[in-house]
Amino acid sequence: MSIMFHLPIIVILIPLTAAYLMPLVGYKWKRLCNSFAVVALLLSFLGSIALARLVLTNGPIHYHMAGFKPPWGIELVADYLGAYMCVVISFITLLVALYSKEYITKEVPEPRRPQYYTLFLLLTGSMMGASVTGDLFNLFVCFEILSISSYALVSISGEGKALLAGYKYLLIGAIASSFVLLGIGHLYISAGTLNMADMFVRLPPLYGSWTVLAALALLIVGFSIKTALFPLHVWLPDAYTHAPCSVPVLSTLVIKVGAVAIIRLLFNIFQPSFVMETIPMTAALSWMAAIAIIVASLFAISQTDIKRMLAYSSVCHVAYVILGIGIGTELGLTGGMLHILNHAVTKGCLFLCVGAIIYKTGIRNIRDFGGLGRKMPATMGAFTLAAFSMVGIPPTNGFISKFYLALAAMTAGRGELAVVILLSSLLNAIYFIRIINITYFGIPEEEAEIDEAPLTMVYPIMMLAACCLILGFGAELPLTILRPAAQALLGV
Amino acid sequence: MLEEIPLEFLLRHYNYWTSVVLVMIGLYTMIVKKNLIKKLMGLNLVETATFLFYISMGDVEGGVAPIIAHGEHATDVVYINPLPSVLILTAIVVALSTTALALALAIKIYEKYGTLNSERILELM
Amino acid sequence: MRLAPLMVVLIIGATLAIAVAGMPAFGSSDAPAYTHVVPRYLEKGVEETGVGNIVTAIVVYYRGYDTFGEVTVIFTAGIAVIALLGRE
Amino acid sequence: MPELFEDVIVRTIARLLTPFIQLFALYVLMHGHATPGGGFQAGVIMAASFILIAIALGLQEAKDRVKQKVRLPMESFGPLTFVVIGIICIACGGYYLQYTTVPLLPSLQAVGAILISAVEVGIGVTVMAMVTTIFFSMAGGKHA
Amino acid sequence: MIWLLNLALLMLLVVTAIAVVVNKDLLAAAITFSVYSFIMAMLYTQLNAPDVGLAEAAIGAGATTVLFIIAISKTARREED
Repeated sequence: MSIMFHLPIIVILIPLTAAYLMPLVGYKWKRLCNSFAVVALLLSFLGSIALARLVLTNGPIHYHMAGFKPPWGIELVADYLGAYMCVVISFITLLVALYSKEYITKEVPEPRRPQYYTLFLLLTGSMMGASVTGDLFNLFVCFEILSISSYALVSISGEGKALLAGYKYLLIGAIASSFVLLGIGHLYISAGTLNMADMFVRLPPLYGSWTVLAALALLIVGFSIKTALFPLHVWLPDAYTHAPCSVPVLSTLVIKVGAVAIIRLLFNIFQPSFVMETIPMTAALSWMAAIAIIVASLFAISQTDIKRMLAYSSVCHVAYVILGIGIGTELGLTGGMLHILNHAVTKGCLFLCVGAIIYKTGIRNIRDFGGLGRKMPATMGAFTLAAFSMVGIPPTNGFISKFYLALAAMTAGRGELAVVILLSSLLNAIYFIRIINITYFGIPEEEAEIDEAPLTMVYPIMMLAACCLILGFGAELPLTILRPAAQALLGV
Repeated sequence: MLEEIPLEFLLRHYNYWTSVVLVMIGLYTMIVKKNLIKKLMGLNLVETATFLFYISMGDVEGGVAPIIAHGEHATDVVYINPLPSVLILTAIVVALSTTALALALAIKIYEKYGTLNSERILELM
Repeated sequence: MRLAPLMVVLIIGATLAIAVAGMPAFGSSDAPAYTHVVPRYLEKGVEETGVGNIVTAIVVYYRGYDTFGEVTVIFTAGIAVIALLGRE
Repeated sequence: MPELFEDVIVRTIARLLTPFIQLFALYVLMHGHATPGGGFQAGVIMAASFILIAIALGLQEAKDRVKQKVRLPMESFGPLTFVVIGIICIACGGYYLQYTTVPLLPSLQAVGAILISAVEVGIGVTVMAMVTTIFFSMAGGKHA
Repeated sequence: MIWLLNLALLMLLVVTAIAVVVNKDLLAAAITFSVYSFIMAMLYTQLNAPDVGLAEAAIGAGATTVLFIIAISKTARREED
């Protein structure tokens, strides 16, 4: 077996091993923490790209942990979706790690920085682990690691509100975990296995059973809480508002991993025909998502705190991913999964810009943004570009995924969903154009000396802004892996 | 479908019923109680109820614990299902970890606000 | 307002109760949970792992990766507590 | 908080009991192959012995027995054991954590048994260090 | 007759759970929670899962309770209304 064959586990192990070593590194050489994390994530990113290339040429890799065949041992399945998620996760986290070097000097007290990076790396590793696992219980374990590290990261600044937001997130997240655990138990008692592929085969005769239906309900509710789907999103706004700005960027990835878990549940554990035709689960999800998109957009408009506004915008945009799943056609799934990448890049760029603004000025209220466009040209330029992408203005990447979703809704005969997408774009435009208007044409109340953020912060922001354009013009790049991913999920 | 279930069948599931009752008690505590530590106790009730559900599912009538001495697999002995035990060992650690983190947060919150009553804290904010 | 939490709890309780109705009887030895994956652990476990306690055998060998995750969970929790409260 | 008891009986019993608890923890660790138990339970029992010392004899006494310098590498020890053993298994041509592929002794079973014990010890050490650290962090006076 | 013991333990479990919930004194609730965990551990052992029983006794009745008590001693003991 060549080393390439072991890539699925190696990609996960690199950030995790770095996390285990981080407390020791932090004890001896505090200054090296950041470089250490960046190097680990860079290696992991390169590994993920190699993995994605391998999967594209050779098809999905089934890695049998400890050498036991699937129903008995744990299996890692690096399929198209898993490899894609690994690339997305490692790319965004790499940039956030670079950005953190300067940024956390203001947000996180000195002695806690090694812990910050440790939790950061644990979060990265477990998100990748959750994306490529083929075992239901292992998915739960990965979800626990990522949940616990995100609870801690949300409240790491140690301020009162951050602590409360973290506590709220913890209680709600732990309930979600309990539901997931109960759901897994119900599936296990019915099917007698924990392996997803095995369940896929063994569940169909049991579809009439109340136990299986209850398990589906419990798992959907549990993962929806983790994904912050609209009525269950209550933890998200507080967590995003009070956490340091680098954490929401990671958290947008966390909720995407929740969406991936829903995809796995609906298409890899249950048969697509069951969730679409026998019980209208996908239809219900698409309606939930449609409501979420509209309501979250309205909430976002009414916010004055920029971080809280972006948080509601995240609730809105993760619902797009769910909408793609809910449409349930090949095109819809492709659009939904493409939006995972596009939203991660765009929202990452926005949050990092806001972080730079707060780092330099401490301003959080949108009304005080006047004149920032001239003082921080690079940051605000990137912000504007990302905002255009959020709204879905063409050549940016946001347009591509919205276009795909709208097209999927039309071809699936669900024109009303296309209307929802269009309407939400208009609502998005309202609140983003307002900010852009203030930043470029507003007049500051007092002339403060503000200059551009440090280079280690501007560089990741520019990278992400560039990605908004690159992914807009070169949407074929992610689509090469997403088209087979959607086909594999639907079993075409 | 439901009405065909005989009473005896319901009685045979008493472990599961208890776990359902415990989940309900725990959830109710989490929603209704204002004290943050009490909420956490409710969470622990829910979690242990889940564990009870798993372990009940693993039991087999007349079975013994799956410990096979010196590699001799006795043919007349029925062993219980070891897999739920394994899963629950992991889940217990998860529960402990969540509780530890939550209590650390609670201590910090008390230092900041001087109370653990969630409504009082919202007033103070 | 007092009614809302009760309703939530009752809905979830009802879901779980309905689920119980579809389950194999408590303690039955022909449930799928006992007949599909587990027999191999019980029959070949000692031979394949050299460990007499099948639970330990599964914990460290068949599902060793889960245990790796479990150790990572407690590691995460410890680091998180240190991050919040500081080292001692 | 923990220095509540200045009572001589409590102190003496705690002193007497501690070695036995630790012995029991080692028994649970080493006999996990044949009896109920394993690294995880052993780690918690071991941590319990230090918690007992902290409660009966004072926090400082317990901290002196397991110093922070010792605990720090112990915390990372368990997961790193998994990583190192897993990578050794990969290097020997097996899958991750496939213990029986390591060609150390003539009998692969024996190697498997040794590596399984090593992993159990790793789990126990980390759980012990982490539970103790969590306890010390929470019990230790003013928080920054 | 073993099912009778089982049933008795389950009843006791529900009673202690309710006692944990209604007790306004958090310290007492934490101790009751320890009792609850201990009954749970007995139940696991009785259901032929001694490994989990040992773990639950060490963690639920031991570690979790100690952490609860530490946290309560650092914060308020009584639950305010």
